[in-house]
Amino acid sequence: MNGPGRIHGAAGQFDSPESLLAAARALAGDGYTRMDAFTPFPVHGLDKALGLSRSPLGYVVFGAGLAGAALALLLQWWTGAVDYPLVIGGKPLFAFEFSIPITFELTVLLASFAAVGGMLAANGLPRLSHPVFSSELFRRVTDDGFVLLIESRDPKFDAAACRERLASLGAVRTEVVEERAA
Amino acid sequence: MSGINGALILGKPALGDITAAVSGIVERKPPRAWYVAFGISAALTLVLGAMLAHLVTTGVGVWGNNQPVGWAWDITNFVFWIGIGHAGTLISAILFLLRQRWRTSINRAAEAMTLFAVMCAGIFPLFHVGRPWRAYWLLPFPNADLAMWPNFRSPLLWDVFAVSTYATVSALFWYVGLIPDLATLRDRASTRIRQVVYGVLSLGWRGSARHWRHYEMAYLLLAGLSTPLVISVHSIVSFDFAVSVIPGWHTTIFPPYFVAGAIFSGFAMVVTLMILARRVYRLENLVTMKHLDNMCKVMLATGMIVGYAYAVEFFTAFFSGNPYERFVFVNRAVGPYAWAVWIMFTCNVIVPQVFWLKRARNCIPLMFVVSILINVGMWFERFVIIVTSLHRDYLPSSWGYFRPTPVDILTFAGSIGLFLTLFLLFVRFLPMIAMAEVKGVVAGGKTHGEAKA
Amino acid sequence: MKTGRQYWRSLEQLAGTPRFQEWLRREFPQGAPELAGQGSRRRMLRLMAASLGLAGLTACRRPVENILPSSRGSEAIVPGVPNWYATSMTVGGLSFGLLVESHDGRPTKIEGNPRHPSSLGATTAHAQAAVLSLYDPDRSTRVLRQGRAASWDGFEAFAAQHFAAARVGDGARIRFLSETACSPSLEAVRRHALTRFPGARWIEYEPLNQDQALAGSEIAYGAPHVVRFHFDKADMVVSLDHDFLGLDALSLGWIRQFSRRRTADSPREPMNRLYAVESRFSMTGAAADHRLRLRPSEVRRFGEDLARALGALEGPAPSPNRFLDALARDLKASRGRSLVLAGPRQPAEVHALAHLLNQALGNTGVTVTCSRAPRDDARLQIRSLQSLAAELAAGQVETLVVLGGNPAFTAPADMGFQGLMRKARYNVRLGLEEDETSAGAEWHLPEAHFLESWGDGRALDGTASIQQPLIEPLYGGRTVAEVVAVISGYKDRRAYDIVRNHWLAGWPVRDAEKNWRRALHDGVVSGSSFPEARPAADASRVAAALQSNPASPVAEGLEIAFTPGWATWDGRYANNGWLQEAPDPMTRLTWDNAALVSPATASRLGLATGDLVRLSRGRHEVAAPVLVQPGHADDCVSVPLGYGRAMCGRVGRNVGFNAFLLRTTDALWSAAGLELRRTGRTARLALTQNHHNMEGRPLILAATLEEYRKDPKFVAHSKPHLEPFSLHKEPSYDRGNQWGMAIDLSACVGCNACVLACQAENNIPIVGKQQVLRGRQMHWIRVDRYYQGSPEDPGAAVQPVTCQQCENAPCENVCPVAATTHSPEGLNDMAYNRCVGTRYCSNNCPYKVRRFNFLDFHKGLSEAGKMVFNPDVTVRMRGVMEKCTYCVQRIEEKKIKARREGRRAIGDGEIQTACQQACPAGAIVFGDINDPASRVAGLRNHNRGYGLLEELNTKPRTTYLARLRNPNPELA
Amino acid sequence: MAPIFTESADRLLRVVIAALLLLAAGAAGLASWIFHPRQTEVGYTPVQPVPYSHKLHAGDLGMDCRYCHTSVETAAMAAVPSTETCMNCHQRVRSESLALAPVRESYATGKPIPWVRVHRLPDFVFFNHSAHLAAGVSCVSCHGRADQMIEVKAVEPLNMAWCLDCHRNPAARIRPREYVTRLGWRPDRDPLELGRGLVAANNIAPPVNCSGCHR
Repeated sequence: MNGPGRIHGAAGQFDSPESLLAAARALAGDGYTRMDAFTPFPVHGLDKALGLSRSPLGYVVFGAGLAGAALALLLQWWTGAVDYPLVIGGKPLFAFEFSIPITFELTVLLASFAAVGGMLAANGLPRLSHPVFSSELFRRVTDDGFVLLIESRDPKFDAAACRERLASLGAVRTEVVEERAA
Repeated sequence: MSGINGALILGKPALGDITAAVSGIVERKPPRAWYVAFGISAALTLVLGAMLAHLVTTGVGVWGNNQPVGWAWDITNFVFWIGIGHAGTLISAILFLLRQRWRTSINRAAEAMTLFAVMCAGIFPLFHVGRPWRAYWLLPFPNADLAMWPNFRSPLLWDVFAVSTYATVSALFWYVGLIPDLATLRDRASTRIRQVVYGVLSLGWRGSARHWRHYEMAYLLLAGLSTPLVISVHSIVSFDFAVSVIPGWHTTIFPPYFVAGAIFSGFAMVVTLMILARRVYRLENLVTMKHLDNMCKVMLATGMIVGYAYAVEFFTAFFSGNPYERFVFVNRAVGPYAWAVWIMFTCNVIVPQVFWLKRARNCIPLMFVVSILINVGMWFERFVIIVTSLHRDYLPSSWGYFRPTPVDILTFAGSIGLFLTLFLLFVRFLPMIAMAEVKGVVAGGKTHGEAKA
Repeated sequence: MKTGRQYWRSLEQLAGTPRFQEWLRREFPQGAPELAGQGSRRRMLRLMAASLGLAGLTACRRPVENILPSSRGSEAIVPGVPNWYATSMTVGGLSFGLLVESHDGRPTKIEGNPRHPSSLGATTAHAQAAVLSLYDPDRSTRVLRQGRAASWDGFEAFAAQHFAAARVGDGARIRFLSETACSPSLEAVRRHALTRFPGARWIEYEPLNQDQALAGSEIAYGAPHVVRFHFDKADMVVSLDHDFLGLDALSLGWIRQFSRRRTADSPREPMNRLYAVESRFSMTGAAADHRLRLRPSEVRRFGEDLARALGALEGPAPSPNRFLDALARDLKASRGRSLVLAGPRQPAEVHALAHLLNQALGNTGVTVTCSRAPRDDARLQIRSLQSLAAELAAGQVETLVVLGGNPAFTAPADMGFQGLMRKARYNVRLGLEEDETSAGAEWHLPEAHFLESWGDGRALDGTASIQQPLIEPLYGGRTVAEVVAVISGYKDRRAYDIVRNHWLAGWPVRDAEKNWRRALHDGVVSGSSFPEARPAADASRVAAALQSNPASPVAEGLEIAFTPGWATWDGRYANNGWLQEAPDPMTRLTWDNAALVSPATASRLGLATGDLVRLSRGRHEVAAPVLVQPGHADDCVSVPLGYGRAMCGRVGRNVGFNAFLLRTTDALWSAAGLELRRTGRTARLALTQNHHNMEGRPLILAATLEEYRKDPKFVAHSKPHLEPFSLHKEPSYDRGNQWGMAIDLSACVGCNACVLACQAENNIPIVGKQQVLRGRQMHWIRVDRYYQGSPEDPGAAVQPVTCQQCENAPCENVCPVAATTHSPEGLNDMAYNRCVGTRYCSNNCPYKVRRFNFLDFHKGLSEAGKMVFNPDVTVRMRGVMEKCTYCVQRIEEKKIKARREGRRAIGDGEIQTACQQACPAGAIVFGDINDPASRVAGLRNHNRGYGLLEELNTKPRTTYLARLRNPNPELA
Repeated sequence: MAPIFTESADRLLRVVIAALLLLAAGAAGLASWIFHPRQTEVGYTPVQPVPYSHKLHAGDLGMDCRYCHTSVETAAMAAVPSTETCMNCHQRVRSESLALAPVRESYATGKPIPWVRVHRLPDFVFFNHSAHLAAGVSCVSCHGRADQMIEVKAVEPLNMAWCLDCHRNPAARIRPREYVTRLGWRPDRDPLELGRGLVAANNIAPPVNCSGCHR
């Protein structure tokens, strides 16, 4: 992340989603803007508290779906009616009726690829190494830990102050997360 | 809500307990039962391999198929497995959209089951063809040598697209669901190898709020996409028959009727497996009577839809005044295959009626037996539709009778072996219950269901 | 790559590497094969060098392939272009004219010779299958002396000293035993031999012969006569146990003429009416307007009654009988336009009665004519065989020369002929197979197949035709004439010289050569038919005969009736897979014969189809499976002969049961006193049709002549009228040639010739009994047979069904790889090389005419086995679908020919499908439905025309003409 | 505490993923290219038992193709000449030549000369020379300038797509019938327009349906 700074941020662990949420709101009130929360399952209201907008994935997927449909229709029309027209069972070379199933399937297929691909891309995954992985606190995130992180990028950031503030908001443990030199 | 909650997860476990309970299964050495089961199913899988090798080197003639019965056990098994493959995605997607929280304890296993069932299903259309080494001609790839394309009018080609799409999307859906739990396993991993494997598989999931935001949207969209998909797949499978001209096949009610049947058999299979799993792995707290009770209700409902479909089929056949149609159904009821028809009817329509009784829905052994009977019945449903329609169609001169060969039987048994083998490997190495989701339910925190779509 | 190689290889049977052994193991249960002699193969190779080389190979990797053009070019053989030769085939002392197609020196397809009176361009199923017998690797391939390999030279040396006058004197202890001969050139050799050995005797024996007919004519006319029928002139036909449309047909002209009179299309030829009196339900019975089920022994009484009713015979008028009276009135009403025939299995007296009746009805000279039997010494063959047996038993025969046939198998069981033969010190045997008769013979000599040797023969009416070979003897066989020539020191030794010189001698020198050429080219010797005789039947003599040999009282218990084997005839075709797999037209049974009983008899004896029973007469007995045959006479068991060959090739060995074991001198055709015991065991019979009821579906439309007259459009009226609705505009087929076929169900007699013709033309494999039992027979055209009415006395109707070439073909829509598509000429194309084998097309075919290669049915044929293939048709591999293509190879060939000649139009009838060409009834017509002048277009729009299952809107290109029947209103 | 992966692991992961994708695509493309008849068929030049030069005979000496390939106009197969045909001339011409020894031997013994097949079609394909010549398709269209080949060499892939090219628009390859064996022949005007004329005049409609070539 931000190159020279050896500190990634200050983190505090809470023991319930509720306390985490409360802390997040409080810190937002303090004017912290660069925060992130880490939870075992999605916690209601965090996005708002952390000032995150709604995911734009929907539009991507819709576009991909349209593309799939178009591709399917094009494929069936071109191969059947243009490239090698063959009379089959007295049916037309191309007809919408018998094109529906495959059109639908390809629509879904491409849309699904877009949904998953888009999600990974938006999250910058796969990313195996990350500063938080070197922090003890985070070990519990995928179990039952609820962690709030104030990133060092935050203009108001001050490691010591942040730790105290987090503790005061009920963090059971706090810690400064180091950037690790590659 | 809380009432359901109470019923859905017993003993108010702490989040940590859930993690421990589920991850434990993967981390601890499996019980003896697992090894026994795995040994048997693996052996059956080898039988499948042998049978297919024999088939490819000798020809479809090793099966009992003939004229007029060009399709028999091969396609019966295909439809049977595809049908089973419907419960998973249904539970994950449709129940998800309907905000049925009780899905969370069973959806993971159900999705896995879907995947493996579809794999088994895929084997049959691939190997039932006379020249499997030419099966790739069904794919529309630019062929500079022959300049030929597949025929998009053929329902069989629609099948190729439907089944492959279904397999792909289910796999994606399943995997996306797995990511957070894989991260859990990664973080609990004690050995380096586990750390690396689960680490790579979880793609570096951090559980950050930013992740969850896109993640949930993606999951919601997948659910939205899978719902019509799951319906389309069995509709298209039913087109294989409905689009033909053969009396007994050419029937307009097939798509809904097939979908209902698929859900029916799929749930039966989930019940069979979950009953075993919760017993072996002591998951009574996570997979509770409430879950089983709900699934019994679903089976009862779908079973009655299927029964209704049978009735309507008979009625339309009679009412249509089409002598060929009429004959087919009379022939089913009293013809040479009547025994199969009555097995089907008993298992699919009569047996599930016991679930009207609360006692029956609470009696696990009974549930287990019924769920298996239902799958027997559903296999026979497909057999009846395919074989009884074919063996006596338009010209009496060409009527015939189908008898399976040992190869037929062993191939089917083998496919069951493959299915179980894959499922056992799944419970051995992957979290069989969606921890993140269950935690969401326990903590009463926001579950996917409440994401504003 | 492995599978890939397989793929190519099995498509290239014509030139692929031989995998004979495997093929045998699969095709023949017995295994342990022996290949055709290397030498013979080399001989063939010279002839077929070009074809073998040019047949071409294909593979993923390129193997080096050689093209071997014959060193000496030949004007006659252009590689890849078939030649046609006229020849003839002799069965049971009658010859049928043939035209044979030869590809690069390989005879591949047999057609009838239009110039020949007995074939009129058509063929029997047996003739079609003859090419397969030619290449049969199980044919006798070597000379044997006492079972050890020897040579022709060895035999000639032996003959020279053994038959030396010094040794045998006048040959008093020499006996010749041959099949019924009709060959003029052989007759010459025979006469020479008998002058050379005045003391010797020459016996002719044929298990299925015309003795009774000859004897009957002798009774009626005082001398043996050959009878000719003229169905074209007969309005009223009465068959006394004569299956003249089936296995008893001595001339295909009979079927052609009879069928022409069934269509009621031409006012000049009103529809005829057929009364059939018979025990077994024959194809004639199926075609009959009225059928009377009688046990063989009851037929004579019926004949006598009829004769009395018509006043042809003195005696009390018979007690009133609805059938008889109606028939008698009918016959009276059509004097001179009726015809009464007696079957070859009826005693001489019945034949005599028939002659008498025909004379009384004024038919003689009109619908039935006579000519003197070729030889006056024509005696009952059985008598001469008996005397031979006696001589053998008495040890009076030193040398027995058995020329063709298989007497050890076919002679009456009570003779124990096989044992008697051993009583002759020297047994010389010439035969096509190493069979029962060869066993223990001093000499076994391989006989030449008629397609590989010179000869000649006479048709029923005496018309002679030359039999010219199409290929050198594959296994070094020789003809009867050649062997007798060696034995008797005839002037010519080679069959060619024997035949040629015989005929040249008979012609004035200056046009001898011309006549010979013409005879070879035409396939018939002009003006060689017998002169017509006009003898008068003598009622008194007939009466006397009836007196002296009174009919045996109708006996209690079961009666047995022997019939020719559908596939095997008298056993000679037992090793022919095509015939064995072609279903019996009536029973639909393949790879077996069965004891036929009526439903009533079956239920009385507690029998069901497939039950294994023990049939016995006196000390003769045999185990046989039962087949319940609706319409069969009660208390009577019909057993087909010619099956159950123990010493036979791998195809026919022990197929079915040997009914000859029950056939005794006193009961050659039928007898009372049959014992039938159940064994409690059952046998699996490979029937190709298991359901015989049309289920009230409009498949075979039929009407009586009256109804047709009343309502000529009865077809249109009986069919549901529907307006087919289509979502889209259907393609129009109004330009160019549009192929179509019409099949007249009134004309078709269900003889199965089309099935065999198609098999020969289109390289259709044999699948074997086990596969037929599984329902995997491969015939592209089949003849469906349905019963109507009571199981006891049903009517039967037949319907040839092949690909209907639907314009809206259901099969095409469902093929995922577009392996079956539609041609602009309306053909339902099938690209075998594109097919992946989903079988979906077959499932979706309402006519179930598609055939799937469930296994590699062509696996590894021998060189010889491959030679029968038609190089113009792909040999399909395992895993692909196949079906009738309207013989598209013939269509394309003619189209290309027309193009070459700068023509555009193809004449009507220029293209003939294989089934059409073979059909004796002329029931199948193929052509361009787009040409309003074409026959097929006419028949398509004929009043009786309709499409099978057309209510499905498949728009079939094959249409049928409804069946007409002409019952007597009195009996209706 | 130590994390499981370092950033290098991420880099590795990306490389691996990219490599796999490339490999899959590459393999497919390569295979379809290698096994295309353009590679497997074209250029095949087997060594013949007799060093017969089409260049010499058909080119320099200007012999007509049909002198040896007699049946090409009348039959499906363009017959490979019998030894007799060779000897018609070579009994006198070059009767001592060493190269011709096999021919003389074949003529003497009657054993055929084992020519090696150059142009080969799968035997489910029924190609008819006479039909093509009748339509005005020149030998050159499939066999190339044989009259310039010392050793005969396959110049066209002869695969279905290639056949269809011509069957779909014949005009490009049609010429007056009298010139079909004149391999070097060039029309005096635009060949395409000439072809169109001939196609119309002789209404040439090559089949593109299955049974046109597969029976």
